[in-house]
Amino acid sequence: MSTLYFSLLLGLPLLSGILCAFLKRRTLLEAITLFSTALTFVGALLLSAAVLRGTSLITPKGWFFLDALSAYIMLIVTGSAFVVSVYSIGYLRRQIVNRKVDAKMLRLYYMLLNIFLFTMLLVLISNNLGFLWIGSESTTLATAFLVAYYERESSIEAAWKYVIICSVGIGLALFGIILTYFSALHVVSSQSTALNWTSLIAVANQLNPDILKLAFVFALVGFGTKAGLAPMHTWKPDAYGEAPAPISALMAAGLVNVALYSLLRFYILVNKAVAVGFAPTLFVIFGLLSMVIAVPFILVQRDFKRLLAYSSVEHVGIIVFAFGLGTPLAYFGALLHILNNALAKLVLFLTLGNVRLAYDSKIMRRVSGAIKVIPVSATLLIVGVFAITGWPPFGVFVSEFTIVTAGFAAGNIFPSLVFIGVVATIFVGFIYYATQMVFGEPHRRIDEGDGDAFSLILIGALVAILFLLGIAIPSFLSNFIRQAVAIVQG
Amino acid sequence: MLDLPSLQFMAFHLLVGGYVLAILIAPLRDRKPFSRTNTSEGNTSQQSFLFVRYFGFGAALLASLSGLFLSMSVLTTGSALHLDLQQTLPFGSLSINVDPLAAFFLGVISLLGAVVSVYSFGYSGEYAGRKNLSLLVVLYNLFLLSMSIVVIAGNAVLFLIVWELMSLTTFFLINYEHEQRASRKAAILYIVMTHIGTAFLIVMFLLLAGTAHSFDFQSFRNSSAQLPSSIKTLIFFCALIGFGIKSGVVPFHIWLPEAHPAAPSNVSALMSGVMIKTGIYGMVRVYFDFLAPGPAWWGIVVLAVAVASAVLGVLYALMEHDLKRLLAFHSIENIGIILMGVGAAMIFMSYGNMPLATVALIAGLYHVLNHAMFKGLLFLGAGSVVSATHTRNIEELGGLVKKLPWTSAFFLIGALAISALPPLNGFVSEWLTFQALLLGFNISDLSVRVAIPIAVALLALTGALAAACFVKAFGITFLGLPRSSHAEHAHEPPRSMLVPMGVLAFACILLGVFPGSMISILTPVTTFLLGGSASALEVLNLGSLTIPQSGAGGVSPLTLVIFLVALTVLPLVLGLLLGGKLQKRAAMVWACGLEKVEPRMQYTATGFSKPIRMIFSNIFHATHEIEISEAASPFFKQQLRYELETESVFEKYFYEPMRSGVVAAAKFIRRIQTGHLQSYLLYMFIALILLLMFAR
Amino acid sequence: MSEFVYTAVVSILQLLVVLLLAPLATGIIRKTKARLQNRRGASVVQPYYDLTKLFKKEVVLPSTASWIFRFTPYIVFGSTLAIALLVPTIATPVPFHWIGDIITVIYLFAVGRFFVALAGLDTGTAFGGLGSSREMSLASIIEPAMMLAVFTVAVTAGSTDLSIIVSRLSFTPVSIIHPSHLLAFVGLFIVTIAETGRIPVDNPATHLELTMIHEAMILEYSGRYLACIEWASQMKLFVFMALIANMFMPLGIATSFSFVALAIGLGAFIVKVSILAILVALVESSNAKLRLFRVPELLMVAFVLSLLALILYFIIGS
Amino acid sequence: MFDAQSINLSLEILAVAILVTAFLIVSSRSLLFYVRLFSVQSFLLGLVAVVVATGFGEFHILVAAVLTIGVKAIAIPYVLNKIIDRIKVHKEIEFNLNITTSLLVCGLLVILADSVGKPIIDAQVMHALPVSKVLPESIAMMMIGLFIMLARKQAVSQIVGLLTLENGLFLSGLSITYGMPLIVEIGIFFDILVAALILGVFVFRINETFDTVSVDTLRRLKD
Repeated sequence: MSTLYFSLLLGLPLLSGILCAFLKRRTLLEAITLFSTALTFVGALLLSAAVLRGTSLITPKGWFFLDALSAYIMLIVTGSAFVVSVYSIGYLRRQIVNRKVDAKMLRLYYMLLNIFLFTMLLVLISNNLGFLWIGSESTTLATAFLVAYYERESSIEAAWKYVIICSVGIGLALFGIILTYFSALHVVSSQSTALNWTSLIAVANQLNPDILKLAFVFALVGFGTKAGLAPMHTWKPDAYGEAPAPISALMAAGLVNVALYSLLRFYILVNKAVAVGFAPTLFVIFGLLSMVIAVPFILVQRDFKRLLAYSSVEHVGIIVFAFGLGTPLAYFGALLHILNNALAKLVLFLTLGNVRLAYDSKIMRRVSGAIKVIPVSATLLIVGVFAITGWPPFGVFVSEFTIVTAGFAAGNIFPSLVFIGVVATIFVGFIYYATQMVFGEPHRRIDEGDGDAFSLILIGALVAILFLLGIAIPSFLSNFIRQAVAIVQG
Repeated sequence: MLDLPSLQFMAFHLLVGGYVLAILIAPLRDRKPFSRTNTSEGNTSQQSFLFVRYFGFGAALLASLSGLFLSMSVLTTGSALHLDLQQTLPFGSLSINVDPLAAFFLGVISLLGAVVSVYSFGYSGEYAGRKNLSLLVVLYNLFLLSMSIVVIAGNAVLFLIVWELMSLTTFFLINYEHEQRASRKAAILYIVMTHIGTAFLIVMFLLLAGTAHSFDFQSFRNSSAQLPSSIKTLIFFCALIGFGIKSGVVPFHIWLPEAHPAAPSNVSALMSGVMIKTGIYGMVRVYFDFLAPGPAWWGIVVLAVAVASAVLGVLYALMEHDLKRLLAFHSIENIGIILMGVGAAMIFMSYGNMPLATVALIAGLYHVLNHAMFKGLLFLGAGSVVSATHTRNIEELGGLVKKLPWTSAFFLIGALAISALPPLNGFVSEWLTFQALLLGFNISDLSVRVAIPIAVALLALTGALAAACFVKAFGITFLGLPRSSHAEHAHEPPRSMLVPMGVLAFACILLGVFPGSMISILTPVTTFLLGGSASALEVLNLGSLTIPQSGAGGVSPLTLVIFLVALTVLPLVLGLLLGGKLQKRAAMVWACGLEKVEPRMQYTATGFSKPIRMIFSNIFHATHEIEISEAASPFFKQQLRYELETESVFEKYFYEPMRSGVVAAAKFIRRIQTGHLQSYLLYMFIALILLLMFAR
Repeated sequence: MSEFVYTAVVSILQLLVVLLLAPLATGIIRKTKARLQNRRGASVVQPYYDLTKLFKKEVVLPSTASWIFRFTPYIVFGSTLAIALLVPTIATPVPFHWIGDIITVIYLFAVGRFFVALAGLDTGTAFGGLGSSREMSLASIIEPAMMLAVFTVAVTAGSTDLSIIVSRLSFTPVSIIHPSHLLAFVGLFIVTIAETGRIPVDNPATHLELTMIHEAMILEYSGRYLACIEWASQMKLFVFMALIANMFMPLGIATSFSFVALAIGLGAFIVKVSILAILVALVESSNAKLRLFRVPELLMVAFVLSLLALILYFIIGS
Repeated sequence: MFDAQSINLSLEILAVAILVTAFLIVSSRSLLFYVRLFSVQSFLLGLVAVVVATGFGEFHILVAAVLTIGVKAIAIPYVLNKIIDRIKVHKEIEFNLNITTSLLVCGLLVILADSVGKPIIDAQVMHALPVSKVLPESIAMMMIGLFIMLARKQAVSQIVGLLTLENGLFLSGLSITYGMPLIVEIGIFFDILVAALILGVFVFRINETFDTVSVDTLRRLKD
């Protein structure tokens, strides 16, 4: 059965992507994409429910599988993809009106959007680390032309850097996979399953710790690059800054988590195989470094999409830091934060996409008085800013507070103090620029309107979810996360 | 059926429900909540404005009255209300705990909240058709709600959530008139400062929770004895900074004079009157409830901060001629006075002298209430002045006593009260503070013995300067001749704005004349925090307050009032006896030989404060610039421009260098994003190599 | 019954002494000054004539002034007289000592000052504002200096209640001889000079705009209002002298309620006040009026002396 | 079949030969020469695959060998040559590091790779597990590939550097694990081919937009 489920899940976006390549009608492209993302999301929901019920979802040969951890990430990814596809419709329509996008580009967009989703799903359901790698590399390839979408000088530059850095990174990750495979070859009975995570984790404590350490280092650099951990984050501001707003949103809310997920699989494996402290220490160091390095770029910034990119670096740092703390509470916080961050990032990228369209600029100095020009988006934006910077009553506060609590409880006092300091400082940058953009009077007359009602309602719903997560975590969610935590604990 | 717990329970739900109802309903009636401009389109929109106003502020009034009831029921019966909320977050169950300390602060908040809500009916009319009124209603109610829950939260996580919610709502309230650059800047400064403060609070709670293994206040209380003293000290400083920023003590005060004037006046009244007190609440909660007793030097540190706040607050206030900024600076001063009581109480507590600590704490807490009353009154008065004249610059005012007789009378009462003049409430609490400080001579420790007289001296200085400042504020604003056409054509505000001011003025008098009854309400608080030594302050017949420890130094405001009135009548009688009926004749005053007295001939606010500026020139570093343009001959000046600038030491020597330092550092570090692909690859390369070395 | 009689008799005596003798003290100062300047000067009872005359005169109100201007004379008069109830003059403890202590006294002075300063601004003239500004500025140092000086004595006696202070000190006169008391005395004396507007701080006799402080505020007062204010300032001077006299030299003050004791108390009090009045006159004659912006320096001296006195007391102890 | 020792020996010889081609790339200035060297390198890699496949009887690796030679030794160099012809840049003029220093650094990298890889090999040998000893060489290859990307400025050299890095990966994959499951291998090849094509497209676009393929001009996006 699971073979069927998985092939449906993978096939839907892949086929829609291929279909989009041959279609011309705008409405058809939109409808197909909307249909595929919505169905994928529903599929992810159903599969998650199945996982939660304890159904084993693994294909007979063990190539693909789904557990609570991957189901959780998948839910976030497919949900984000659905929101993004709804938003994309209005966004691109307006860009067509503004003559920024023509029919050919539109086709490319929807095709790649679907393929992008397909590649991310491939990573998530891969049990075989080789497929996981293939999926990861494919995400880069699928998004390369999306980053270069507008074919401006800057977007080509960004895409070049993006592809080169991520390819190097993912190459290093492949070496990590090879080393893991190497260490497992003599332990796992069948060579064909030696790359399967399920069989690896079963024999983890027999694996050679030295090789695994080396493997983890390469995986950390490799998947860390994809996730945007400092100092491998450098492609992020460029790529996020140049890609169309919905794509940036999907990268920040989906792709990042997919990369983190891959990294996490290695983390779990290494934690089981290697004496305590190795991988967690590295996670804490890299997490903190990513958080700290984002600070100056957020305090002094001129471009709001780059601002968000650095915020993404910061939050990846937070998540990695939290995993590095190594206690169940910290894992809980980290997984919760993955969700919260994805929600908040979607809100910010999408509302700022509307700002971008209205003002035709992503330079923050040129944007002011958004509340008067695009009141709904601006309201959602300012709320989103408070949400992402960890203000109650929004979910990010809960997850960040859980993380510092875990940090203090785990005795990591100093890193936790740095954490608190960084989060507080980053808020300064955010609120400064957000106030500048949202409030006041517009510098000039702006005739462009706000985004379409559907996407605004959807963003509003995201804000509402963030708010609800800030005051209460529903029990199904905490069950879900707890099951995922159990997997992370190994 | 209606026993006390269930009444309290109902009051709590009414408190929360009232605010929430307003928050939920008010925006619904605003037909276009997101429309670009809320232009009033005929009747329907006018009606919806009225509905929003009446319903929104009416609900707030109801909620705050039930808050007041809840507070009073706890304080008078002594039975605390404890509620466990359902556990929804991963930090244990959130709880509400209305103990006497919480009840007192809830009472203060609710009392001022109720009065200001009535004022807001009238005041918000100012914004009708111009701004989004339902937004104001929502924020206003959210502000009151979060503030109320801050003081009754029984759990650190709930506390932090509502604490930040409070900051958030005030951010939007300060930014309510966001078209003005000053408002935006003030809002940013405020939220940045308060957020940094919260970071310290989070650290503090986490340190407390480290030993308590729970975020419940009760567990903090129980486990504080196990805390090592170094951690305790850390907690002390975290609380001092975290709560200090919110209450605006020097040197964390810089946000306050920017933020309070920017907010709508009804909100300023609440911010200045009660919001900054939540910081005081926090300090009292941590120092007296969680960590008590701490070492004496904590008290001295608090005292030092208090003294600095009081003196610098009033000195900066004297240099202001923006009415609301002036009041804001006075809030800094009064927070200082409150903290003097708190600091002295901490000192006494560390020596185990609970009776003295009780006196000092009562002094501080009493001033909390008093300041809420008179500062609320003054801000409401300022709001009326601003809405009547559309200017906050007192150099453009004058002569309002004839245009706004009621407002000016109420403002005068507020001014007298804040200047601590008998028989008003400010006097009583300042009197208690003096007494508390003087009791310090019972402590034999040398550092205390040096600290106390200095605190006394500077408190005395503060009181005198405050009087000077309010002579200026009242005199220049309300007396003399109008200095601009704004002031000339001002009108008395509607009754809904006057009545609240009247109520507060009456409260100022009442609290000044009958301190005894108030102190009996405060007694449960001090008993709760310091144990059962309620006899530290004796309340004798006719409301006389006596402190046994100070050799029965006492004061009886009620009798004093009676005598004052009687003796004020005496000259009337004497006059009648000596000279018969008073003959009066009005005449123009001498105008130095000119035809008539011109408004421009009056003393200005700047001129008024010049002697003080000279006396304290070391603090102000004033620089002025005079520009004279002459017409035909040097004897006939055409125009004279005088510009004066006083230096704000903290901004100039601390905050500004820090800001520019951080920005410079950020700009420096930003260079790592070179744009060079190779350097990016190099980072990866170096990271990989370092990791390989680490992994070996 | 005797409680009531005591209360009534002593309180009325208190009021009468302050009310009636205050102009006399001013008269003595003026007479002494005149003599020191080789003038004959007016009679010592001249202030009484002035007051009665002013009471009969018509009041000219500035057309710009409001009710504040009209209320102020009464408030000033009443608040000063209320102080007279609290400061022991001829007997201690005064019956109404529980109404207020030294802090109350100082703040009652502040009430009067507050209103006079407002009245100065109320007239809308340059002089009024000038006077208010200077008065309030100087008061901001005078008031704390005075408070500290008094507190030094208060902590010696262990109470802020004036009557208790005076009583305790009169029982143990030795405790007065304390280095900190000397400092406090000097501080309080400077404060008295300044607070009551005497040379070298202010000159009550001139109306020169460059120098005047108190007079500038009340420039627009006339007739009965002026009488009230003048009388009040005479009482203020008197109360200050009583304060100094009884706090630092409680000798002879009546501590029991008998005719003889009260008589002795009255006699001793008149002597003490006269001495102080002459001292004030001496200071006035032997000094020139200070430049306005030199005044704060003098006041700072008083402030610092008083602070030192208090710290010294706290450190050395009794 | 051959005995394990001689197979290992031949693997090592091939690995060293591959490493030499990498060094030659570092020491060269001509873009065309880079590509030719890369082609040779890939061919040698294909031979490694053949040796592994025949030597250990892992015949599915033959597919990998064919793919390696087909894609990496023929297809990709062809594309790169086309690109070089189109953009008309044949020589690398400026370096971030001169050739001598570059070679020195690469020498150090080999030492580092050796010190990282050796302990693992030794550990495996101690446990009497069959293992080839070319792990250090493959790590070195990866690092040199990365280094080429760092030291060179032409977009094409960056691609060559990336591909060299990937060859290092394959070398390790083939030599120490005797190849991964076939479908995985095919997937990886496909990905790399697509990556190379995409990068080629970008080189064209960069050339069109900036009139140069030196990545020095790509410095617009910075903070």
